[in-house]
Amino acid sequence: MNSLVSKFSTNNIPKQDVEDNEEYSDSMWASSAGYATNGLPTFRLPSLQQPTDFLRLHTDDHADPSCRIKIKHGTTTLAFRFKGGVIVAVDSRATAGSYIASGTVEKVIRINKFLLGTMAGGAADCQYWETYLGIMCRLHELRNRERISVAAASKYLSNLVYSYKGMGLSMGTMICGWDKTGPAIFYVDSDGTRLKGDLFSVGSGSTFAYGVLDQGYHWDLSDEDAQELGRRSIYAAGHRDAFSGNTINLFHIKQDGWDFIGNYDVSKMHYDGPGNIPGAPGTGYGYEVRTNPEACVVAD
Amino acid sequence: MDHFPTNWGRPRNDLNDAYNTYPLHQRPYNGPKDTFADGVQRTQQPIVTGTSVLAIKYKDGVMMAADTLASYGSLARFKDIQRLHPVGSHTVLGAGGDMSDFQYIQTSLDTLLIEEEITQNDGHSLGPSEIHEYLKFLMYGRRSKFDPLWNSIIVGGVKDGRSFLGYVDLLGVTYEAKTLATGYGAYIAQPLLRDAVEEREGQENSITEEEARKILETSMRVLFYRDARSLNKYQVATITAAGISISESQHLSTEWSFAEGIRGYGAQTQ
Amino acid sequence: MSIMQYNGGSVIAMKGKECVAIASDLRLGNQALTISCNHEKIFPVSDRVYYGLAGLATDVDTMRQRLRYRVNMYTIKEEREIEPETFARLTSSALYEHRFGPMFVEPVIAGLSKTPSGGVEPFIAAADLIGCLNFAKDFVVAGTASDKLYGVAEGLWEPDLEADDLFETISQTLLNAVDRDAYSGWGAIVHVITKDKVITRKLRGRMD
Amino acid sequence: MVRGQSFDENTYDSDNTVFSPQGRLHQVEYALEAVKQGSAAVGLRSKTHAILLTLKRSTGELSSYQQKMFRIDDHIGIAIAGLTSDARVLSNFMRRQALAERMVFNRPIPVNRSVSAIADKAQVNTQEYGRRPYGVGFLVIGQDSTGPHLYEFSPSGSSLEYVAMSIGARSQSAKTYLEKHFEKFESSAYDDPISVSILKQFAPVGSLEQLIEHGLHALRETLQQDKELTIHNTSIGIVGPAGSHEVGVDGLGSFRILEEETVDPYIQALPPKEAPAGTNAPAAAAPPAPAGDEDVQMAE
Amino acid sequence: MDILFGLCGKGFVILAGDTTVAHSIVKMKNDEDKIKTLGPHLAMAYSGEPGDTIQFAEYIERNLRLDQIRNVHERRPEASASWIRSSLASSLRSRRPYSVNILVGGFDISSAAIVEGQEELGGTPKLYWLDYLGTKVEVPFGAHGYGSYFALSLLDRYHDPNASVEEAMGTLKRCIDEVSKRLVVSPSKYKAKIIDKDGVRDIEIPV
Amino acid sequence: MDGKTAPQMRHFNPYSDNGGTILAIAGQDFAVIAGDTRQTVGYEIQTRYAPKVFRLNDKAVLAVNGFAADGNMFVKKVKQKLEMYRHAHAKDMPLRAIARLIQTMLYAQRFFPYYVYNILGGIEEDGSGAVYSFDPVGSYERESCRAAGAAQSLVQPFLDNQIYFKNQQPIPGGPPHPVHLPLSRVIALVTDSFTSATERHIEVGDELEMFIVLSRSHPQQSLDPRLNATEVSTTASGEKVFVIRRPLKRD
Repeated sequence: MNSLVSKFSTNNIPKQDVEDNEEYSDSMWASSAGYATNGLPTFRLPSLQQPTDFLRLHTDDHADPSCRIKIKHGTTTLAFRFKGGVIVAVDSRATAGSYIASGTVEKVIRINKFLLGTMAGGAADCQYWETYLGIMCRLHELRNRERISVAAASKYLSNLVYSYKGMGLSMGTMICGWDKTGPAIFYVDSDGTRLKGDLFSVGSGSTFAYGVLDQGYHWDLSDEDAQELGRRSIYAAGHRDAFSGNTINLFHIKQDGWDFIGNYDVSKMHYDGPGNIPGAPGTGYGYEVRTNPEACVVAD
Repeated sequence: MDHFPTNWGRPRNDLNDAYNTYPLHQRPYNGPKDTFADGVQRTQQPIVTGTSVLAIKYKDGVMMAADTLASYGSLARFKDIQRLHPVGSHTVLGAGGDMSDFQYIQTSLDTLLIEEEITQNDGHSLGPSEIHEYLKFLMYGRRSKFDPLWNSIIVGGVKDGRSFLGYVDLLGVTYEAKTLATGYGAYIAQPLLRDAVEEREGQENSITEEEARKILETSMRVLFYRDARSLNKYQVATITAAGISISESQHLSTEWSFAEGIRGYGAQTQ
Repeated sequence: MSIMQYNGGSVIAMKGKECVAIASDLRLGNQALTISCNHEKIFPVSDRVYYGLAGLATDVDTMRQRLRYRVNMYTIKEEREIEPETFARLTSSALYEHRFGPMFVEPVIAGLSKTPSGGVEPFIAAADLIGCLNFAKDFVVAGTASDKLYGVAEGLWEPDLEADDLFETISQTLLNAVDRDAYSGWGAIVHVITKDKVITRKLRGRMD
Repeated sequence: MVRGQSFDENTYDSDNTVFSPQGRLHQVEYALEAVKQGSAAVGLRSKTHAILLTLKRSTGELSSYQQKMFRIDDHIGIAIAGLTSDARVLSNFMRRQALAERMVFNRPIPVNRSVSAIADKAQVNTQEYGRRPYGVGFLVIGQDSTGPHLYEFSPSGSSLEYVAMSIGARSQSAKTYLEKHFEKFESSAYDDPISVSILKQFAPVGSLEQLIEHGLHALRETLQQDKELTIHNTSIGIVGPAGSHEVGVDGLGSFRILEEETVDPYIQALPPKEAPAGTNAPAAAAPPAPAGDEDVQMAE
Repeated sequence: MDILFGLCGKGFVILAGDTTVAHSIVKMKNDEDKIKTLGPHLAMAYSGEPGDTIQFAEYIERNLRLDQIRNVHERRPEASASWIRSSLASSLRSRRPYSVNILVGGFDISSAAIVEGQEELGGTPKLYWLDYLGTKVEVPFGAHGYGSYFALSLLDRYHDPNASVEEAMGTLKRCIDEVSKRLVVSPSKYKAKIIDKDGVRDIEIPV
Repeated sequence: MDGKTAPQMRHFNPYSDNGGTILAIAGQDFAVIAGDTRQTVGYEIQTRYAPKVFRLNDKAVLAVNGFAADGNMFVKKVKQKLEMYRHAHAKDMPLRAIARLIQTMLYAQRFFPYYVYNILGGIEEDGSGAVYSFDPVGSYERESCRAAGAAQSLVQPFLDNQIYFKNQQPIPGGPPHPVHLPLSRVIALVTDSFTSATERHIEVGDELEMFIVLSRSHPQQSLDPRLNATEVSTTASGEKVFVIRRPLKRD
């Protein structure tokens, strides 16, 4: 803007006194009106020598419950590859401290028809960056006239979050999909780790999920058995881990893209099981329900 | 990274992460650095401070009171500082907290007023609510830069037949109310002020100037009895449609003879 | 992580019309890990006095043993059943004995007091971990879900509920409150104490 | 070119920082011509209302009518004549100023300051080397604590307040009409603006219809012989309390644009065109309209 | 890093523990038995702070032995577990508390514990989970240490309270395999004891 | 600086907590967004009337809770962006777009977060009522009801029970639980929730401010006069927005 005009326009607040106000830049007036971004988005840092220490001081820390800013955390997620594609299963609980902030979180982020990302860690970090990844994958398609590979997409995400390493991002995700090479899973986290693999589980309930998953997993599972294994493993985590549970969301990725198999209430799984579907045991998953059904007579 | 998401993404700190698997005690910080950070002094604590300001809405407008003391720690350093400051012809500020920051605010407001009322001179003038909004913008902007103006300020005034009474502090927190008190006064005087006003729920406008003055005087006296950083000399500002008047500093009449009878307080030491 | 949250668990008691109800969840946890879903926290003192202990499970056990001892001594000495209020006072003083190294439990007491006319009067009380008693006219809560319990109970409770309605109210209150608390839940148990009998039911609560 | 074509004068055409020997800035004057190429806009102000009336043109059978009126804020609107693209830049500037005023002072920007801000901006372009004056003129209406206002802004950097004004093609005819009739709607002299602050002190609202009728009369004067005002080519902008034909106007009488069917009652109420005997005379004095009957478009 | 498992089957209870003793990054020994026999039908597996574990285990062992000598009869598992719990609980508020986590497995042979129709079992298997705070809970299966984070969900899925010894050992094997697969520094060897109506004895873990 | 040194600027904490509670419930063709008006810091009641719920346009209402200065500034900035959108597109921004806008605005402050919990309520383009809830750094989800702020843990389980019928079995053979509650019931529940929260939480009270947004498809386009509601919508043809104010306990 012209210096003379700005000097004599009414808005003459000393620059050191106001927040950097990006609203007034001309680019904000395009049809996007300022909420679409080109290139990397920018973030405001506290103007301190160690911005990361600031974040530690004020956002929630399991070691320090007095921190005010409680960021929602997601918890048990799993994905595995087998002959029939990829199974992705997640719970739906978000906790802030001991409070269950939500039981309906969508922890599978649909990047596009062939790519799914899971959410563990900071809910906002996962949502934001995986949405952003969706934009980038679409751009890749437009530029190259072919779908992005799972490897490339996950590498893109990994590079993105690695550039913020040490700043406090919290994300542990599995990028799952089907590309020219077939089904693929990549684990990507905010440390910058990126791992290709057949079977991953991420989150506080992951150990419980592994316990069931490892025992039931082999490459030649039928589609139904694989879905059941995913469902049963998330239930196991929901039951034993205080920070996982509520409902299970189950996805199956095949050659023609992902299918949403269903949403299952963990508590219903405990008492009644998934019902009359192939691969299911026909009874509830609960230990007591399984071993001693008549002792479980209860009132409502 | 462990499998507890609550631990993730925290800047690593070996004091907190007992099971840190990655033995780097201090990661190099690669973010933007402020080269001159060491050379910049920001207000990290107030130095010369003023104590409470009280204000109340009444029939004709707004009345505000503050004592004239600026303390340096526990030292009663300046005993004739005016903490009530007129801004234009409709507004008065009363400030507690760091006095040098307050003087900076005064200067910047005066500059604004010169631009607004003298340069433009077009029949538009800034009223108390505009000044309040401006201060909120200013104070919030400074807190967001970690360079706060260490004050709590009451803005009172009358414009276009409407009286306004608002608060803004170093964090940019604002609110409006019929009675306001900052600092120690929020605990000691605010209940007295609310008592006086809320008992007339729905007819606050019936408080006369005399009554308002009386309420403030009582509150100032109680504050003087109880606030060790206060002084028995105070000023009262009245802002009405007719304009602003800030009184000369006046003495509070106080009664200390009862202290004689209190053990450990007056002459009786045991 | 507060020591009061280490094992999780919550207790609530409510007054009704000539009846009281006391209920708790059934979880025993080790922080986030659930160890057992069958861990009762409510114990009878007599046919018309029950109490629940929320807090650190080891102290719940220890406290339970100490109270049983004291109640037995009282019964032997006084040759009569202990009244709920007396039991509340007894609990309070037992807790205060550990003022400077407290037992990490918060008791909730529910019972029916005998009135001079021969009728019964519902009684509930709760205390903090060093024995500050709180006699309420409506309901008392303790444990990791206490804030949630307060919110739901405040919305659902009404005075003078009959035993059936009181059962429904306390059940709904407890189940919905613990469903929002990570450290409580995994089933629940309710005791409704009426003049004639104590009705005990396990509830089918969420198991996650 | 309208101005003289002699070699001497052309010497001073190329640069706006050079005066001609006659003391003229030719580039600035040419810019004023650009305003006259645009279709007409008329503005009127009473004690209670300020209104704008514009004639929309379609650039061809295939295109829609061009937008001639812009909302700046709740209390300010503008009508333009000249280069639409220049108008967009300036109106965005005004919008930004209005937003900044609300951000910093939480008040609607005083109308005169909004206008002088763009006038200052325009003036810079008449003085600095390498710049081009804006090729657009505005009529600005607005209301603030000093009541309703009408301003004209021109590319020369001047801004003046009017009771009634017209800009654009054949605007002289409208001006002539307005000069004749302004006393009928401007019911009293505008000498004490500060005392007028609360809307209900104003004259009866009924005069809005009357004001619009005068405006339409004036606008009709700018029409070519064979054209008539229709609901498709006429739009009306208003600030001030709701008129009897209006619904859903907020209590403050915020700026609104009437178009299509909402204009209908006013057009219906307009008496048919008089015989073009005497009234046509002033129009002849106006510079001849350009051959193309369009607003000037910037080349891409 | 100790790992303990315990599970009840039809007429028996199995306790298992790893055999590693580690100091810092060194494995000091890899054939340590972390299960102590406390009586004819009672054993406990323990883990925790080195030093505390063995001291506390021997204290319990001797005292229960003394108790049996005094009273001739062995205590029922419930009573023994309760006494172990109260020892831990009173130690908790002492100057230097024991840091020991325990699984107590016992076989209750008292007449009250013989289930009608299942007299041939000779009693009821009992398993108690105790932690260093003195928390005690009776469980059908239990685990201590990092292993519990993998094994509990597995046992929820595979454990059968009516299992035969072979089936139960198969389930135990699953737990051990899972821990070997997933735990960063997993122990290589385990020892197991079975307690049934015939007493306490070692049992071979299938390879 | 080594890892053990405390963070810089320990004297100045740029945040405080101003208490209060907000709540929003979506119906089939309406949304109710409410908040109390008390503003506190610690045990001090700063004012009895500081609004936390703001009309953004005729179909969107935003409630903010947490640190008041951040909240007010955030609302102002959202309003600015909506104004820009209106300038650019000559229409109000649809609700789901506002939700995404709020996410990106919050996330832009990921490393210096706004200490605010937002709940956005209003009417979607398809005429349905919607509630979006946000955490301080912008994760969000669409829900039917949500409480946030000081008394969230008191109010939310009550709503789970009363809105979602959690833990309630429908009477065998009787009708199933309704998916959407009628407006009158929702208003009653909101009022009850705040009365309860006021009773048990010191930071809640003084006054209840309740915004109601009615979709154009709602059978009634006005509210029961006994509710004493004030209409604040700006156009006659769009969605209707009303405000209801109720006193709460002031102790």
